[in-house]
Amino acid sequence: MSKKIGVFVCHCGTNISATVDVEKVAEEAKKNNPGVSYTTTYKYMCSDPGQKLLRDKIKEEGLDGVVVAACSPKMHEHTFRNAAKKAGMNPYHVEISNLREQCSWVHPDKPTGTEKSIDLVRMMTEKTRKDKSLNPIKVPVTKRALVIGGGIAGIQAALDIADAGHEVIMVEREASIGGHMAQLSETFPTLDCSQCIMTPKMVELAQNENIKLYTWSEIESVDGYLGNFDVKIRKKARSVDLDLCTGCSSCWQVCPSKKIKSEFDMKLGNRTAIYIPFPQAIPSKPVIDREHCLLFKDARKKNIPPNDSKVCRKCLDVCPIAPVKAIDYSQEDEFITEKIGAIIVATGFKELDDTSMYGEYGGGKYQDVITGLQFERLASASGPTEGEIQRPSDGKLPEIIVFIQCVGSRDPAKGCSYCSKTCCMYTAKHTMLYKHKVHDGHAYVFYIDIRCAGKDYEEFWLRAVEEEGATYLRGRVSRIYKKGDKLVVLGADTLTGSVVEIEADMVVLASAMKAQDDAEKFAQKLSIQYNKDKFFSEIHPKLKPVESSSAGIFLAGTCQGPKDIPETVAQAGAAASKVLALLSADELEREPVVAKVDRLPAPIFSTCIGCFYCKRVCPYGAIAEEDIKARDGSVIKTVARVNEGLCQGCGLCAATCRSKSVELAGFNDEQVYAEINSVEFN
Amino acid sequence: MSETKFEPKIIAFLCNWCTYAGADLAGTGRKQYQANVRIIKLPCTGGIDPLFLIKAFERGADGILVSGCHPGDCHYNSGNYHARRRWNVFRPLLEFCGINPNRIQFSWISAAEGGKWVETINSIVDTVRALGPFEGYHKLNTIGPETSGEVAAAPSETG
Amino acid sequence: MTEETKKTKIGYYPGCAITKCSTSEEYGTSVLGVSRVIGPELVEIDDWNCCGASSAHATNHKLSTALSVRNISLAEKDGYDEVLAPCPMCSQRLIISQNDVHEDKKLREEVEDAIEMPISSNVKVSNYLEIIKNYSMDEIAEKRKKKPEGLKVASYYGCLLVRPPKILKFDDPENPTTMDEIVTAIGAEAVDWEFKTNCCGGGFTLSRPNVVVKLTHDILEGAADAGANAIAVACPMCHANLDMRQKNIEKEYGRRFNIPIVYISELIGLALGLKPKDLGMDKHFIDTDFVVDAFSNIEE
Amino acid sequence: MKIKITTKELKSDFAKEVKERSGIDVKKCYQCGKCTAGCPVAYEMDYMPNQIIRFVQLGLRREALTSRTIWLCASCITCSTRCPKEVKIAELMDVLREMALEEGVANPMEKNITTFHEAFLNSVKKHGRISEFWMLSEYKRKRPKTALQDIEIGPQLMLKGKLSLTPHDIKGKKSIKRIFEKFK
Ligand SMILES: Cc1cc2nc3c(=O)[nH]c(=O)nc-3n(C[C@H](O)[C@H](O)[C@H](O)COP(=O)(O)OP(=O)(O)OC[C@H]3O[C@@H](n4cnc5c(N)ncnc54)[C@H](O)[C@@H]3O)c2cc1C
Ligand SMILES: Cc1cc2nc3c(=O)[nH]c(=O)nc-3n(C[C@H](O)[C@H](O)[C@H](O)COP(=O)(O)OP(=O)(O)OC[C@H]3O[C@@H](n4cnc5c(N)ncnc54)[C@H](O)[C@@H]3O)c2cc1C
Ligand code: SF4
Ligand code: SF4
Ligand code: SF4
Ligand code: SF4
Ligand code: SF4
Ligand code: SF4
Ligand code: SF4
Ligand code: SF4
Repeated sequence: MSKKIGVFVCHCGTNISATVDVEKVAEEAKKNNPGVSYTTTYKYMCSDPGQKLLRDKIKEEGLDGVVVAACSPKMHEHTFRNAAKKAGMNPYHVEISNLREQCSWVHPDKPTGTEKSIDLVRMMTEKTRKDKSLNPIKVPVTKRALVIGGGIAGIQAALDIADAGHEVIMVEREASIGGHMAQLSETFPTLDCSQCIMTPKMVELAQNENIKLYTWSEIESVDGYLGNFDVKIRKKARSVDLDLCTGCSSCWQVCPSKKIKSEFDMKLGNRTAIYIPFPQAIPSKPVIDREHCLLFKDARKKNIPPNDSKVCRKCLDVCPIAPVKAIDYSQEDEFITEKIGAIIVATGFKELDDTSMYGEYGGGKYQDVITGLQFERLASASGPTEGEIQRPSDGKLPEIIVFIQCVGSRDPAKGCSYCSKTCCMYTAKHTMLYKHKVHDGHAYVFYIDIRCAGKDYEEFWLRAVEEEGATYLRGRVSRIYKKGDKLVVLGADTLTGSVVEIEADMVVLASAMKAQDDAEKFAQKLSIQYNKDKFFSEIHPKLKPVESSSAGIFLAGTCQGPKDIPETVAQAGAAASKVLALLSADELEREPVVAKVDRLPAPIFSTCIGCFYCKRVCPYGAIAEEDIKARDGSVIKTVARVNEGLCQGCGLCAATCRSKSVELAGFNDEQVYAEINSVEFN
Repeated sequence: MSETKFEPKIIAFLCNWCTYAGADLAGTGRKQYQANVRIIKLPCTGGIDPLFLIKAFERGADGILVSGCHPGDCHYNSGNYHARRRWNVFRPLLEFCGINPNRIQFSWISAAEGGKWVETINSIVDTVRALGPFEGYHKLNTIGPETSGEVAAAPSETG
Repeated sequence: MTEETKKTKIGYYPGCAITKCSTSEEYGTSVLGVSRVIGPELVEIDDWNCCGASSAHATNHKLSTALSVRNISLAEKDGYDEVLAPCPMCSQRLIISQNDVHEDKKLREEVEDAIEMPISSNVKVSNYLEIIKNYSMDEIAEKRKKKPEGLKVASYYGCLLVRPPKILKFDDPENPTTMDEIVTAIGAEAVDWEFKTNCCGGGFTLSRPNVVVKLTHDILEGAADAGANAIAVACPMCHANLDMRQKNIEKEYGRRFNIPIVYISELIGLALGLKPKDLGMDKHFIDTDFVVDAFSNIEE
Repeated sequence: MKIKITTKELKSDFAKEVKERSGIDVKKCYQCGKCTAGCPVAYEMDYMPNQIIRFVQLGLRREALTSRTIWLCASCITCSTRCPKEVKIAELMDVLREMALEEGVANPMEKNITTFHEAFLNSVKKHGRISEFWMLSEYKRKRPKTALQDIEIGPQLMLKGKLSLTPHDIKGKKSIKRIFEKFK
């Protein structure tokens, strides 16, 4: 019996109907196609009445196939399948013709667009004719979340999930959580001290019983799928036993290797070889930097196991823990596998700290030309100068300070076209912090545009100008050079049409927020997508802003793109709520788009010839070998079988199989050939 | 389309994650391009059976585009890599069948590359238009799988 | 590589300014003098013409392109695959023109028609610093006879050697170091300073001397304040502007620099023990005795 | 200055013409001012380099072509080298100068500069190479006001044997003439 198919053509207001003759499309769908028993057009198919229309007609007309000719299936395939389901139809008999993205929006000529639309509807009608009923696959959910990255985004997300009663594993690759926010002095737009609002959150996280924290650790691999990930974590050798260590600080006080540039202080201060990154670190237990530790250096040179080295060992000697010391030079990387239901990626950003590409600004060779984060450390009460704005070269208070915005951002010639979104605001903040500390000093800011479009943001930067007296000059700086102990800054003020030359004591570059150096590799490990600037991609910028392209993996914070703390925290909360929604169910329904190897009655059993090419190509190891046995237990033949839980529905196996024994549900050969055959060729 | 001017028909096999989304993006960005392409969406370019392409030619397509994610970006890790390998094997076969390889293009277009989609379509349409209609398809009848060209117009086919 | 180097024959395009009896003849004299000692062998391209310099490119792009490219085609005809144009105005014009005809097919056809020769894109045009760096650094170390004493040299590159960087592909446009390396190789002290690639006013010597006076003042001041007692150049225009304008500068700014401006080829020549006169050291406006005297110690 | 925009006015093809002649797309410039900031001659100019680009963006042909700026540009290429949007400003100045000469609107205040270029090219045209002495003579003759300027330098050059009175003609003078005729 032939299917009774209904075709619903959407106007999308006028988005479609302006350049596609929707009435004609509906009419043609019926013509020469007796299988199509009902057609109509409607203004907004996705609206409530539109969906009701679909439900009603399925029932009234007794339809067993539906084509909605509307927008991209990425928008509303789900909507319409759901509607059909409510009307008692198997949802996989609904197909979408993409008239909006593929015709009306891209082909302005109405006859052309209409003709193509007619084709697209026919293709989907024919596919629908071959559609089979499919039932969602149910998979159990591991009720445990993984949060990767312990900046403010990760911390917020982890706390939200843990507070709702679910287990969280947090993996942070540095020795402490905190990320960039821990480095900031005071934060816009309220100028509250970053440590004061950050530290309590870090402590809360450490004390939360639902959260298991792995610092100095990285993700080795992620396998499995939504609800059932297997995550392998590499615990890098810390050389300190976290269970034994009490954080008494004796070791780092005696360590003789003291002149190592502190990463936390953006190289403006020093640290020891055994160290905690900053006083409020969580956990407040040290790590040995093996590259700089004298003992490890010696061991490397002599090519002996570290424990055999006799050099230094001061930290071990002083460690009060007994009988076994908390320090262990022989520690090695450890691997742990955790079962995980959902993942939040919160790996943050990297400040453009290598300014060597800016030869015109000294290419990184002037000590007193610093980056935004370096300024944060200078201004921070816990920083290397205890909050005094001293210039790095000689400790002098800068009387004239110049800020340059958009360094490394909005500069395609240097390989970066986007706006970093935070630097207009943090530069305004810097001028204020500077004025609060150097009362007689003067701050000049070179800018191209001021982009302060948040709540109370405009008011904030105007305060910098009107109350704190910062002078804003509209123009990019072309050159910085040294003259005696001054830095001559050559800029422009395009508003007066003049060149501006300032003899400054210090220059701060508002350098760009970039994706992490390893972002690309990391994304590939997780099979998530990223944009040209290596920031991770959400599925839809407006409607799915925290969902990555891989089911069950969500994005939070600056790993997705430049943003400030308020936006980061909001996004982290959103990601957490998505994870909670997933973890609240015992079972998840998965799209039944999976492969299946045929099974036939004896004596054939299956057309599969057991070559297992499919097994070789399957990226998910979803194909197993199955013995078909006779009653007496002897093996008649060994054939392939797909594990539905693991199969992700890529179709590689089906395309590879020579005996055509595997098919991919929803995209089987019949369906694809139906589409090909239905195209009207001239 | 008018009788006088040759307008090629091109079938595009796209992966769901990258290029289909890239084509959507071209739409969202209202980027205009030539209307000669009919898209068939599959989960992954790795799932394209070479016989699909033969079938399309046999049915009268003048050109074919196969487009998926960039290397390393495949939603299924390695699908596009397999697609490329399969294509390498398949190419000589095409030439053997007398199909000008310029009638088939392979490309990588990500979900972010609406502009590249437009360029690719315009370029393949122009190329194929210059090559003229593909008339070798009747020779292919012996090669393709056994689906008759009449299916589209045969509504009695059971579902 | 020494034997090889000597055999390397490179087309020599002197350009108008540095030929005999021209304003910068000492540059040409010293370049040739030095090459006779440390190679590579330079052979003048037959019947070369003026590249048109800034006057052509500033007013007529096609004319400028044709005048420049004609010389490259001549070099190709003479069988060279590399040409040295010691004057950076010339080398820059030649390279840019070569690039332009390469990128623009129509222009290429027009120019080929005008010069009545095919255009080759195989000839590499090099500036003097590149030639020394690529062929003669070992030779300098080997054949150095005199070691200068107390000579602190600021290497001044000007605009034309390094810009536009994407086309010339020579050194760092903001902080080049090739000339400094050569200065160090002959045993003088290379002064680190800030004005290596600032503009000296170039072709405005006659038409806009006021501009030249200001720009050269800033450069001389930068060198002097960085502790240099000589400035090395590899450009006739830079040389002319810095050497001839010091009097005007004194009048305008009241500061007397009296810094000798020497061609890098002259410095190499002095280190090799060539006679100052043969290098044209007597042809400068600012007295060069100080520099010549610095080279009075025989090495080892 | 007042810029008037009506449907009739400002349908200028100036930017398009510039693009066709030089390949430079001034739309790319976002007016950051970096070109101006680094320009060694900006202090002498009547309009800043970024303003010249703005003129082209807005189709203000007269303002751009009659400016003194285009003549004062020393072709140092600092601007193009540092432009974040890779706009070739120095090369744009070349095109504008060329257009100004073609249209006969070069700013008379910078006649020294245009005359110098003229004298220079005349010498090339005549001999195939520059004859510095004769080029200088032509320049000084045409710009008598400059005659006394640098009066001490010429004789000093002569004295050092650096200024030859006899021009050097190349063999292929005809070929040079052909080039000049083709690209007038
Ligand atoms: C100079 C400057 C000043 C600023 N001032 C303000 C301000 O005043 N107000 C404001 O609202 N915003 C400000 N910001 C922005 C603010 O810093 C960010 O919005 C915020 O820090 C982003 O947090 P995050 O968690 O997304 O990223 P991050 O803070 O970068 O945290 C990411 C964490 O992930 C870890 N990680 C990275 N990769 C991996 C991996 N592969 N495996 C495991 N862990 C990993 C990192 O070690 C880090 O701990 C400023 C930014 C800068 C540069
Ligand atoms: C001209 C314009 C163009 C825009 N274009 C874009 C664009 O292209 N892209 C983009 O991303 N954004 C755009 N925006 C912004 C976008 O419109 C908003 O971000 C978005 O609509 C905000 O959604 P909302 O739900 O917060 O508020 P609203 O859309 O205002 O919804 C609030 C709802 O609450 C109801 N309501 C109010 N008070 C009460 C009450 N007391 N009790 C019960 N119900 C109540 C209202 O009736 C309304 O339905 C545009 C905005 C404007 C003004
Ligand atoms: S279904 Fe799609 S095309 Fe129709 S109104 Fe909704 S958004 Fe527009
Ligand atoms: S001395 Fe021992 S207990 Fe104290 S911080 Fe160091 S490792 Fe920990
Ligand atoms: S062994 Fe010595 S150098 Fe190494 S961390 Fe311990 S105290 Fe520091
Ligand atoms: S936020 Fe402001 S300073 Fe930062 S890149 Fe954007 S415009 Fe430039
Ligand atoms: S490729 Fe096909 S025949 Fe071979 S094992 Fe897999 S299902 Fe069986
Ligand atoms: S469709 Fe086939 S190859 Fe792809 S995941 Fe499933 S079983 Fe593996
Ligand atoms: S530097 Fe470039 S972008 Fe900036 S104003 Fe000049 S031309 Fe425009
Ligand atoms: S090329 Fe001209 S406009 Fe550009 S910086 Fe140099 S002098 Fe100024």
